[in-house]
Amino acid sequence: MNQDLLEACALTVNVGKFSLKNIGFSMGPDDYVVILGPTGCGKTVLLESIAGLRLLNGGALFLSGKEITHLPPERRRLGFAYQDSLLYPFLTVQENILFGARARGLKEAPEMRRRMAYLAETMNITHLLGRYPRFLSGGERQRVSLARAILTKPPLLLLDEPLSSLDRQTRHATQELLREIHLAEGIGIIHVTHDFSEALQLGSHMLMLHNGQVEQAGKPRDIFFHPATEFAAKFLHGENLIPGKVVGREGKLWFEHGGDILLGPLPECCLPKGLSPAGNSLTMFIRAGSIRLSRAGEAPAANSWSALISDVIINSTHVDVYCHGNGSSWQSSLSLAEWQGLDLSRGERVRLSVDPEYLHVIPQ
Amino acid sequence: MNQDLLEACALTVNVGKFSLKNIGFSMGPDDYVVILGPTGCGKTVLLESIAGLRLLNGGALFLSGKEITHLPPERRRLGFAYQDSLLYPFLTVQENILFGARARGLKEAPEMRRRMAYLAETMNITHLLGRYPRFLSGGERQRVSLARAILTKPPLLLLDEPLSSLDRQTRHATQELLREIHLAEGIGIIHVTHDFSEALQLGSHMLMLHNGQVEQAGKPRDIFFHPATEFAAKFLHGENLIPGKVVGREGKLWFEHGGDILLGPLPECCLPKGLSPAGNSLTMFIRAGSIRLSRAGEAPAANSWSALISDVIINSTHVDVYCHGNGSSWQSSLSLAEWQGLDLSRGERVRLSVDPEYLHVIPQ
Amino acid sequence: MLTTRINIFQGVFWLIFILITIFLVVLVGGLLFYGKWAAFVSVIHHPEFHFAVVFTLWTSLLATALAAVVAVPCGFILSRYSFPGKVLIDTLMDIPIVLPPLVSGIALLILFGPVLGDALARLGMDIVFSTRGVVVAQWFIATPFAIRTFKQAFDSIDPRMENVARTLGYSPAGVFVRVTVPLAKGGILGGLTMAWARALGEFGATAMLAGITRLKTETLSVAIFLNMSIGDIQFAMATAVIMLLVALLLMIAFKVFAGTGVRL
Amino acid sequence: MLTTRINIFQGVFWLIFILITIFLVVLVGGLLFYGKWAAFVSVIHHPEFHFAVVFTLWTSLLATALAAVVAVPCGFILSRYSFPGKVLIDTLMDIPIVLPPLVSGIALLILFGPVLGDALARLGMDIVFSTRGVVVAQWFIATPFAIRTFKQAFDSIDPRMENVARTLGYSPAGVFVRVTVPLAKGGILGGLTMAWARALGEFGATAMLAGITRLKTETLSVAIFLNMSIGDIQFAMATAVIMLLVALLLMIAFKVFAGTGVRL
Amino acid sequence: GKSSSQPAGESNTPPAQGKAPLFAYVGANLKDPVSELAQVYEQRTGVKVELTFNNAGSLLNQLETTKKGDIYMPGGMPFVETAKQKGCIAEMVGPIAYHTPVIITPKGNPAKISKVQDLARPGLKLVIPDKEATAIGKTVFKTFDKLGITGEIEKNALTYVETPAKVIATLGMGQGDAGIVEYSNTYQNLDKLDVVEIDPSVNIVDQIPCTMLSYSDQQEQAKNFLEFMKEEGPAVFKKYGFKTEA
Ligand SMILES: Nc1ncnc2c1ncn2[C@@H]1O[C@H](COP(=O)(O)OP(=O)(O)OP(=O)(O)O)[C@@H](O)[C@H]1O
Ligand SMILES: Nc1ncnc2c1ncn2[C@@H]1O[C@H](COP(=O)(O)OP(=O)(O)OP(=O)(O)O)[C@@H](O)[C@H]1O
Ligand SMILES: [Mg+2]
Ligand SMILES: [Mg+2]
Repeated sequence: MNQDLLEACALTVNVGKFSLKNIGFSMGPDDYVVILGPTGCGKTVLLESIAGLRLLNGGALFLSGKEITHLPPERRRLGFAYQDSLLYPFLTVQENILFGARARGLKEAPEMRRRMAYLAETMNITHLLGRYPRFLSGGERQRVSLARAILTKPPLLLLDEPLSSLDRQTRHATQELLREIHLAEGIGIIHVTHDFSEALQLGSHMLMLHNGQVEQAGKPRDIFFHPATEFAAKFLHGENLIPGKVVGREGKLWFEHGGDILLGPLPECCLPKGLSPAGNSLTMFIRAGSIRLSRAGEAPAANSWSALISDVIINSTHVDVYCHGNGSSWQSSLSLAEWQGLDLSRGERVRLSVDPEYLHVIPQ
Repeated sequence: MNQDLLEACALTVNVGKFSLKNIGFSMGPDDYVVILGPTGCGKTVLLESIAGLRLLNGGALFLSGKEITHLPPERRRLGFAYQDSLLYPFLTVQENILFGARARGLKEAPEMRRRMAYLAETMNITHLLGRYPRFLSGGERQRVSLARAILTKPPLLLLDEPLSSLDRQTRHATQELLREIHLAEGIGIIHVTHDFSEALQLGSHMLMLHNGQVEQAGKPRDIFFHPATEFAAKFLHGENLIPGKVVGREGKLWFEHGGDILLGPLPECCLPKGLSPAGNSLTMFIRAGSIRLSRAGEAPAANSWSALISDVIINSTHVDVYCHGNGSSWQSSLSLAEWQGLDLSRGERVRLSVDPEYLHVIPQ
Repeated sequence: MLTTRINIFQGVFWLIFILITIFLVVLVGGLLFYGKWAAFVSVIHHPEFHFAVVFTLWTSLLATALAAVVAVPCGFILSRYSFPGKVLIDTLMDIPIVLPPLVSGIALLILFGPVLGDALARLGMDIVFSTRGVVVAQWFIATPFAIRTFKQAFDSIDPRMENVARTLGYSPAGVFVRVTVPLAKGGILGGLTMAWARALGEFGATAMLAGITRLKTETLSVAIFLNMSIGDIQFAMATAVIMLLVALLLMIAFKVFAGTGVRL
Repeated sequence: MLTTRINIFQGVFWLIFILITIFLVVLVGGLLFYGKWAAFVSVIHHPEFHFAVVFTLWTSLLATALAAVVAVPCGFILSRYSFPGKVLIDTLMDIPIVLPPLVSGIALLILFGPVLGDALARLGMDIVFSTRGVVVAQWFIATPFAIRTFKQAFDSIDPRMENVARTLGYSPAGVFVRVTVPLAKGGILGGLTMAWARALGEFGATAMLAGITRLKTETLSVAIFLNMSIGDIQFAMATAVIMLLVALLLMIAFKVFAGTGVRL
Repeated sequence: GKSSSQPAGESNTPPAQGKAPLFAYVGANLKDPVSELAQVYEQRTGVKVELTFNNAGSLLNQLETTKKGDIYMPGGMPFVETAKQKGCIAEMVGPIAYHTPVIITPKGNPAKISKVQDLARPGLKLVIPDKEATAIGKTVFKTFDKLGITGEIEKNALTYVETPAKVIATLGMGQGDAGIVEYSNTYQNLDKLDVVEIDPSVNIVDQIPCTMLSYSDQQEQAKNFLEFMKEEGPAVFKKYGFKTEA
């Protein structure tokens, strides 16, 4: 059995009126855990608790199999970066980055110097090394704070929205850096983010928090395409959430919406577990990218229905088409080229279709 | 002529070694200006200068036709929110929000109370009104800071990354609120952001800064699809930047890449202005969503070439396909459904094509 | 700090803290023990004592208020502006701390006597040997403590906090009252306490500038001195202890009321 | 503040600032003017003066160092921990400010005489009427100023700054030295200056606890007092002015060196 | 001698309203008798006498600096001499009373001191008022000089203090075997201390004078007060434990 890097058992933490309740998860050294959740759901508190900066009111923490529940933060040696960068104003950028090395008496060690130079280069802050933090912009500060947490190669990194004030390009470079640190140096990472693509691109494992509790945990892709609850689906910006119920026909299960639309047959995996679905009021979850849009002329087929285009929003990477049909709103995402090929515009009638593979049913 | 809300003429501001140089732009009350640029390019400094918080070293500012260059900030009455929320620790959330009303002696005015309640409701901070800022999470703080800036309906709002620490859902609601305030109340907004989709969805006008100067200004969509410089193209995450040159054939202009690929004919609008393009080394810019991908079997046509799939990344809204062909890397974005329909996988040969309409040439 | 376990570092800190607390308790205990009950009773019934209590309270409070009036702008300017010779002026403001009160008294006496005396007399504002002199002397001694503390409090404010208020419509004065002062509240209250305490215990400069005239310029400190001078140590100590208790009571009330004792 | 134009608010602040500066300059000028040149020369050549300068410097510096040793933990604990009776202890630590130095001296005399005297004598650590007494008295008077200022400096630190250092591998002691103290630097230096200045000017408690034995426990303040008592005001003023100049010089040097005068 | 001012007998005239008060600098240890005398004087003449107390040297500094006030009454002649040299004194009466050095010991006199020569006994711990800064110190050291025991006394000196009152406080705190104070200082503390008087044949006593300042702008009234002090002073001083004859 591969040993867990971090195991959190039933963590409970009270902060004022808020409390984290019964958080449990475990991760190996090759896991990159992303934590997602609405603001105020307890993400920062959770990271602080893991780092040892908050006293637990219950539960236990194990690092590489050793209990660290009562270990002070400096003996856990986890890398940690707060949401706001909190640089030391009395130290230059370089000294800030080397601050962790200094704790171990390695401030002058050549390997630390080399690593600092490498990190600064990658994050494009080499020209700032001699400056004091008050002369930095928000994004510059955030990168310095990240470099400071990473420098001494801690076994586990706890990062609270480390990329939130970076522009796309810098963010991309920093993501690459994180991925490399994770893969090449075998450092486990827990990364709080609000950005879905960040979560999808970086995370090997995802924890979704809600009101201080784990709402859903699993692979990011699984959660994105198979949210377990309506909250999760909505939170993940599930574009199409359609009420209806599941009916059995010809030995298979189908999803019925408004009497007119019958989607299916539903694959086993896309049904909520432990729940006899037939007859219950349920919600069908379809990502906008999974709904195919074609000209109205095409022949009606299974899992397809007709609708009117109500709005079109052209984004940088894709086009969002909003339609109205069968008493519901539908959203479909197309690539620019595809949209161009269809040559449609607002008000026209179209045919929407979905592959049963992309259907996902969640309890209401 | 519709009067400008804000006109900035040749602003110059020196901050330590950094300086904003010669920034000029103007906006009407129905403009929503987004400012984009890499970290440290001077976005915050620009907003501070407009708000009157930094002395100009040169240039002039006009608000609704009146010069405000030398007006102190409190007489400009622009709404302003810093990147980090900077709430007053000695005031509750409610008092923080009402702080601007208090300046005008309107703290108890029913319309301010009503507006505060409305803002708090929309931003989902009603339950926090009685708390002190130190008991808030990062995102909660950011929303309070935004509400504080908006409360008194200033003619112009200056927002520095106001949505950066919000989750998708909250961000969406807050975006809606900003849009509504902008449209219904006729408040001009200048909004610094790192998020392209935010820029595209909200902005009617965009200013891209680079090293303290305006790199490009215009409609967000124009800039996204027709960046004027290679820096802009790269910064906007232009997926395909292909070196080559423009050649004239049959009275039309074509773009030639590596001898094998000839794209065109190029429409007038997509060529760099004031530059005789023929023969020069130029860069072709094609967004990933504009490159169509089809199975290799299809017949070769104009503006199409063949390539091998090297990588596939499935995102929440779309699929990124990386290909290799004709000595270059190509990236194409497809909707999930489209990708599903093609039934391709890594290593397979495909045909890439692009509509000449989406071609855009920039100087190298 | 977060760990429940007390480590060596915290242990040493607590040890010193507890030792000092015990030291002070024993010290006050010694004063109380040394004093005789009879002396306390007679002090409390003495009309001179009543006068001194009331007189000391109002002069020291007035002096503290005046000190604040001066210290707020001085602390603010020393904190926010740079100008040539700043270090010099900054240090100049420490003078009343450095000078032995006696010398401060002489310096004030020179200033308000030979130098400004006539002008002030014409205005009917005699300071030398008057109750005004008491306030001036206490003010002079207390002010630098307030300046130093206020400056430090203003120093620790993020100027962007003030910027935000400007954009919300506050004039510089409004910002100062609504933002700067509340943000510096802890420091300001601390400085005021310190200044008041110092004014209360002040003796040397007061005696020099205002003289020690019974029932006119007699503060508690002066009363203690006088009783000591005629060898009536019992009476002096009793006065001191009562003064101490009153001061402590007032300070505790002030702290509880103003919420500085409780760390927010 | 950002506007170049000076408005009323800033005007009033600057006015007060400038008035006070002028006031202090005139005051010091008065002292200088009042003294006679001959007195300065004779003071400077006086061996007793030489002794007093050296003696005062080392005792006051030692007292300040000891004050810091006590004030750092006390300020830190008052700033970071909550416990029942905190306001009480917080106020207890202000006692030496409130008490007239004379009374402080008596209290110390009681403590180190009848109460602890024998024990200390057995340890060969006599405090009463010894040079040690001078240091103790100065320390006692200076410490509360340091405690108050340090507490305020510690108060204004974001505890998350310290948290980050913990995760970077610093023990609580390491965090304190590497993060808390540097962050509180401005306040600590200010407090030290204040404590030192106070120790320098201290007279009453020193005279009581250590006596005023010439060439043994004679600080500059004592020398000034003695000369004043004889009525030799020239000599006293000359001593005071020289002491003042030396103190100002040292403080300016300290501020420039430690960089507190310059706002970062 | 008799001055040209109104005789003290005029004291039964009704209180004259609106007369400017006299301002007097008085040695702090003379507080009680002088306060009473001032009160009596005010009752008699209607002229208020404002008293400011401090040690004699500080008073001299004050009056010299401000060049104000009418009466200076330090605890000893040396200050009057200094003040005269500086031209501050216009007229002097007295002695009103005497400053007589006495030896005090803790209750029970554990060191068995019976005469001033005993203070030279090796190993004694003495608390002595400073010989330059205090009047009493000055005079008692003249006595020591006369007896030739100054060296031994200085060896025995535990500490010097700046007022006689502090000698009492110090002894009261259990420090030292004997001290020198002024006779009147013992008045409040007889329950705690024993007094050993110095043989008048060797003791040198100081006079307590009352002087009028040359700055006085009410010379007549001030002279009147001086007369009053001369007449009534000794009795009141005696009441407060001062010696009124050498
Ligand atoms: N007080 C200052 N003194 C000197 N240089 C400064 C100061 N403040 C900012 N700078 C520099 O000015 C440049 C612009 O800063 P600014 O804060 O405007 O960047 P920004 O565009 O807001 O970046 P970000 O997106 O990271 O917030 C940066 O390079 C920064 O290092
Ligand atoms: N010191 C505190 N005292 C009381 N409540 C607190 C404190 N700190 C945070 N909270 C509350 O605890 C909850 C969780 O806070 P936390 O900072 O962990 O949120 P978060 O998930 O990090 O949110 P965000 O994405 O906005 O940063 C919030 O509702 C917040 O209001
Ligand atoms: Mg957070
Ligand atoms: Mg910024």
